[in-house]
Amino acid sequence: MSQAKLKVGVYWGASCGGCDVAFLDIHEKILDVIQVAEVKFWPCAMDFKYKDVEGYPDGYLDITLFNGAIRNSENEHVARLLRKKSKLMVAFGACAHMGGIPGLANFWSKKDIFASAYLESPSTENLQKIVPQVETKVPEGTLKIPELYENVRTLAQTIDVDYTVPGCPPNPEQIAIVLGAVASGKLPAKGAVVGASDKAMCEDCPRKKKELKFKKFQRRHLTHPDPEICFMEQGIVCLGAATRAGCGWRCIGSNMPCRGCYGPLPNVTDQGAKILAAIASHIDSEDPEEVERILDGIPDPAGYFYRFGLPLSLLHRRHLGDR
Amino acid sequence: MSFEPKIVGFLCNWCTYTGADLAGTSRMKYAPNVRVVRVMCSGRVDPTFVLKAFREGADGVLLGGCHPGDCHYQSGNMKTLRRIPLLKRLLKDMGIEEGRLRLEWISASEGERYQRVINEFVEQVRALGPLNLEVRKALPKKSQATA
Amino acid sequence: MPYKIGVYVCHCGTNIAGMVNVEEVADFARGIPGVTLSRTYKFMCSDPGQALLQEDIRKNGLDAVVVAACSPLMHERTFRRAAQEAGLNPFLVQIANIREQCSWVTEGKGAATEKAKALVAAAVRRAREHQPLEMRRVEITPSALVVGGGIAGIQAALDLADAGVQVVLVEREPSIGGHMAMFDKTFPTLDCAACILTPKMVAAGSHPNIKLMTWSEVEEVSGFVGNFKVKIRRKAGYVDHDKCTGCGLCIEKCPYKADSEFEQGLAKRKAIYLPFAQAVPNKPIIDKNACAYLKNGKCRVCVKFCEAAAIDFTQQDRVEEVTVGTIVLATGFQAMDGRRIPELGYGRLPGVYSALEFERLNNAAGPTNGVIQTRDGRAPRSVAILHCTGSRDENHHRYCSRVCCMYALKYAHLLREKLPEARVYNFYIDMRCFGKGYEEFYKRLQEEGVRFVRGKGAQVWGGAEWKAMVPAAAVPEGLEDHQLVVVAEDSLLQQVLHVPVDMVVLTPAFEPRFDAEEVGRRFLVSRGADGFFLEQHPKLAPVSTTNEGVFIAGACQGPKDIPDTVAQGSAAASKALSLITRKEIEIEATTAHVQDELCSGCRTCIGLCPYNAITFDEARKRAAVNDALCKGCGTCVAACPSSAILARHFGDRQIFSEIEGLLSL
Amino acid sequence: MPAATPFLEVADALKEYGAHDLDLCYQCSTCTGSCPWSFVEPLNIRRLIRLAQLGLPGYEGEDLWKCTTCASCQVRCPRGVAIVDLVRSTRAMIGETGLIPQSLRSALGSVKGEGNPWNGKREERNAWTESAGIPRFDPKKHEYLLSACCMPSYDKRSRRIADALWKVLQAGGVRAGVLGPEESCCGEAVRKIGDEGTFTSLGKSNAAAFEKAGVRKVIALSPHCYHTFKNEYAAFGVKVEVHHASEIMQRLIFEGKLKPHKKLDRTVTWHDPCYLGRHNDIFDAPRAVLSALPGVTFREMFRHKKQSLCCGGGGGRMWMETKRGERFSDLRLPEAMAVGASVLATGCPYCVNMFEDSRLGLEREDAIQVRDLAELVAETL
Repeated sequence: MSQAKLKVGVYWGASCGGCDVAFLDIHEKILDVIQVAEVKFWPCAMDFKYKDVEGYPDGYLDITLFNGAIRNSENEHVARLLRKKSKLMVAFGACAHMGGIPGLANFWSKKDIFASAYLESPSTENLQKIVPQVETKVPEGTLKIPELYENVRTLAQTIDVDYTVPGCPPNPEQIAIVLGAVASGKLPAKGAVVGASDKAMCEDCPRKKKELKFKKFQRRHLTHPDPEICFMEQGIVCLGAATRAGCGWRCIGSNMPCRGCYGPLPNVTDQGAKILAAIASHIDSEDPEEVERILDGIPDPAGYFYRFGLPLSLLHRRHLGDR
Repeated sequence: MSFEPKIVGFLCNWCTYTGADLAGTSRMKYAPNVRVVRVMCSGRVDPTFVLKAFREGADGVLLGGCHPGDCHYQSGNMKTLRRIPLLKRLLKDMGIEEGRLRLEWISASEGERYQRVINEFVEQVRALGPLNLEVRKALPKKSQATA
Repeated sequence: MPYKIGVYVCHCGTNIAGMVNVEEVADFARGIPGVTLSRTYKFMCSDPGQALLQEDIRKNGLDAVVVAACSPLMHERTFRRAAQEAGLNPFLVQIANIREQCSWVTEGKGAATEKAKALVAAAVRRAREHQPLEMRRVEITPSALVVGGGIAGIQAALDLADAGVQVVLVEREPSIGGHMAMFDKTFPTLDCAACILTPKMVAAGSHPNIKLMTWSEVEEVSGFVGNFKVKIRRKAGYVDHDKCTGCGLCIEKCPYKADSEFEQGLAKRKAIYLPFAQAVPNKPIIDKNACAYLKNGKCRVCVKFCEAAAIDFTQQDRVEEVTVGTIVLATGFQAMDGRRIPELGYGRLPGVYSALEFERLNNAAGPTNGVIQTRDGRAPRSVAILHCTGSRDENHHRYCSRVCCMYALKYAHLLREKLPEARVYNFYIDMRCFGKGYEEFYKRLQEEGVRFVRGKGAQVWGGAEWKAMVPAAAVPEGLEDHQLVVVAEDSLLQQVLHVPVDMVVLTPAFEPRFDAEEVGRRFLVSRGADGFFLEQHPKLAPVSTTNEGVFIAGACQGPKDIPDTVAQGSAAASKALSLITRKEIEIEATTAHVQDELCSGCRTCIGLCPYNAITFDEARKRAAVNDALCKGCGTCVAACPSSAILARHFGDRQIFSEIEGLLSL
Repeated sequence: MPAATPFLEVADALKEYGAHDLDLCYQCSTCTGSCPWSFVEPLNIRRLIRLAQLGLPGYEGEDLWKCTTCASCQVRCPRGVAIVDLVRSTRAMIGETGLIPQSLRSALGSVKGEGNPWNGKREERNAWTESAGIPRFDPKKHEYLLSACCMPSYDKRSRRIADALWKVLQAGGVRAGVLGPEESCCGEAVRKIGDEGTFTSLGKSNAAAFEKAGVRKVIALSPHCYHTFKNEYAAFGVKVEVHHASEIMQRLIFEGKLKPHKKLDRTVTWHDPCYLGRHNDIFDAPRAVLSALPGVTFREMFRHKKQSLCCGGGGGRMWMETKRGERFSDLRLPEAMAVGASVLATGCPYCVNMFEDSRLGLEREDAIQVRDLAELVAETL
């Protein structure tokens, strides 16, 4: 495969732009990338229009790296469009993979979010109580904006995805590796997670580990953890044991526990449930009341365990019931 | 027609499942809503199973194990005793009423207690109403079979 | 769907078919993907039922079968065996329990049939995920450990040793013999306890197949049925028993004394001592808390007189390791401390005795040479024996201690025999004389003139206290200060009695040993609500435990008398023997397995396994499950945050499929 | 004795009245043998239970009214039977047929009419607090409600206890106030006498008074009030934190807020009131207080803590005549003197009342003094 350069698309859905920045963080390796790839769509970095893509024949792009979750109708529309135009679709980064930080919106309803953003927040002055409408009639005609969905979805919950590159953001070094693999035609099986290990963060974690026992949970911002010792052994919940390695221990190296952005391990169905089981099994008490007292040290279990993965979790979102 | 809750029961082989057998042999009648998965020990019940059951449409989940101190595997049920409170907190955060998950210690000789717990729990879940998780509407069923 | 599954819906006569529409269930099953045939049959567990299943397996090449019938606890084995005979791996059989879980407990045919369908759907989906598994076998080390050298342990050790098994008998005290060695007579035959026990003690001490380890304690047990590795601490006794001839001169010359444990503190013994004359081994040890040399470096009289030069003050505790195939726990009981019922005056009033104290007081070799007398040397003219001291009592022990009624009768007899003038009262709730010759013994005691008062002794007061406390009218005539007053209601008379006596004997409840919890944990034996070791089944497996290869015998399992204890000692020996003679043993196939390619070495599973089956390989940074130790509970599987541990036959996929099936309709 | 036929409907009815454990009794006699009456004129409680189990006549006999509900039997019962509840429910059942002893009826009448069993006027209730300068409870100013029992309002000796307690609380800086005539008897004795109806109306009325005044914490002077508020008022929706005076005094001393300094130079023994000790397991607080008083030599009597001998005033016996020689309080004083005590201290106005009465029967009335714990503490300030 040494003929034409790979035609690459990069797009962002609901995301912070960090993944796009990660491309730039590969520094001089960008030269290797340009050897094999040619950017055909990257609205965040270069001037492209949706029109351009619509004009491409189906399957024109060799690969699209899609970052960001599916939050609104525009995200979904472009995802479907790019799927049609791309040979390979890669969910790139934690948001496309699992919903990511935007996925935390699934703890709320659209109504809650609008109320908070447009009506109730202290910095808002909105006397007419106007909230965004998909269609607004103005003298000049009808204005349309994308519709915000009730649920944040992952890319794979929306379209067919070929590969996933996890991380918030993915480790930049992995980008060149992924593109190199595509260029060389050495493709893993469809559905694979690439650019990450099949083992948990604990593999090769430099911190010392002896015996796990929780008599009390500590919150990171209220403690000074020993940088040599496993966070869990210091009573700080670290999601590393339930999270794929591959990030290069960026948080752990900065004395922050793993927050789980690389997502669940290959055999795991629900990352939060697994870290929950792992932690709770080691609570050092057999007295139900004491167990409850110890658990008070984890004030927001769902938010903590599903920080990056709520939309991917079995329950997908907070159940609103008949509210 | 009144709402008939669907409940999944995870029962340990040695105590609660055997207790349920005793209820059977003694011909004790109880509500048919609880369908049982037999596991060797309540300690085998991965919280994922509970979430999976809710995801698949269960309105309630029952866990049955040996009484503390009587675990066939010494202390498997102690792990359950620790996990369920945290799982309940997680479920609560996820908008699922705590009352939909129940952990009971029922020994092999407590057929009557099994009958009572089943009937009580079915009524408890019935009172909470159908769960109808949004996820079942929001996502196609198979969309996340793999991580 | 590559799978060919056969579904068999059992009528179980009318037990299932009477409530569940079995034909409808079978029709339903036919529609589930993967099911190639679906039948109903009257009795699946019958020979023709099994034959039907076997024929289908052979003829149709079934990949798995689902039997919708009774509880898997009833017939899973039956159908597994049938499948195996037909060439299908037994683990490819799945049972749907539509009898105990459905037909017997559901009202309404419609509801029962619907539930049965859901259970069958779940079983079929699960069966699709089943994997063939192999049972494995390990060799059994042909030796046994017996823990505890009371009559139960002695009996078990002798029975095993006589059958040619190498036995290690561990006893924490300096001599074997246990509680029985303290007794004077045994009920109801009134045999001399020592006369029937000492020959057995000597036999155990000299048996070529028994290695006796007294003054020793089991410290650690690892391994599993067939191959237990046991560390035993041999406490320093400062006498080299290989050199010691047991001449006793050291004891005679030793100038220091301490309270004798064996005599319940009613007599002294020397700092170098034998607990009692017939001790086995009949060689002394030195009590380091009483020995002047060990305490402050002065004396060494024993060294001077020991011609065999057996005294060795440099001796240290040492730990020996043995490997055995099976273990018999016979660690016995302890008596409740009478002080826990202050109303009865034990520990405060010198005239109140515990049962064991009274045994020693009675014993010809005891502190008074068998003369029954009070602490101030008077022959009691009247004695009250109070039953149920802490037994059958929610405040102490709910259970009946089973022997007190009988030994109380024995005491009454001994008192009447030795002190014919003495008045003897038994204060009881119910007389429980259930054994062979027991009721006859009760009648004999009535004939001997013992007074039985139906009513629990509620309070005991000193004579002097009583006089100071109650109105003059309530002081029995002639009550002396050193006497005691027992307050009890005679429920037959419906009248409160104030009974002046010279001596009160309590019958303290049997209790689990103070360290039963620790011992249970060490040997992985559960305890019941009463704290005694728990048998696997109260009726059908009375000496087995849930830890395979570990058996229990005697009063460590619950209060019992000597005949029952001996019977259990023999029973445990026979169970142990039948295990050992199998030479090898099948071990659980449904174990946990760490998948190396997924294990990150996070160590979450370490410390969770109740059987210590999970080890951590520091070099490879991986956890591993020892198949032979794993019992298949799955606790580690649930906890593994990487889902790297596979539960064979109870894997995530199998259970997920079952859940999906259950909720599919 | 004529033949009898079991009448199990009676047993069933008793259970409805609260005798839940009736059938658990296995007739071992420990209760009868542990009863303080067993020293003098025995009360055969076991037989009453037996008769009740079979519903035979006699369960409602005169003996039933001898029980002081002291719980000596209950703490020993090997089957854990709540014997005091059996007595209470038996009395309640026959109370409905009006078979309550004459002497108790006037106390009951007074409770019904005036909210106290002492034939005092309702409007005089807590009048003493005004002269003592005790403020009306105000939730904004006061942490505690001081509930001083009916007795200080109508009995001079008890008034001295209440005054002493107030002095102690003041010295310890406790912010407390009292209710006025809207407060009623807690109803403990009324319930034990068997008048459930009156108990319920007292409970509801006090619950309303607590609620209206905004009470969250209560200091009870009497163990009987303490017991009732703490264990029985939940039925009326009362959720208050209840402390006995001795617990408060212990805490004040422990925290250094109360500093007993005047020397007493007396040998003191402690009588555990049944409702403080056996019923509620408060044994250590009063002993800790006594040991903190300067100049006090503490001596324990034979019968103490769970074995303490009832004064004889509980369960309605306060209003019934007990013959001299049969009074437990008469036995108790010599017991105290036998250990060399010059002061018999206790923490219950009933006990003080009974002992003061017995003291008058002594050869030398001044051979021993009877004091409430609060009085002793007050003396050291």
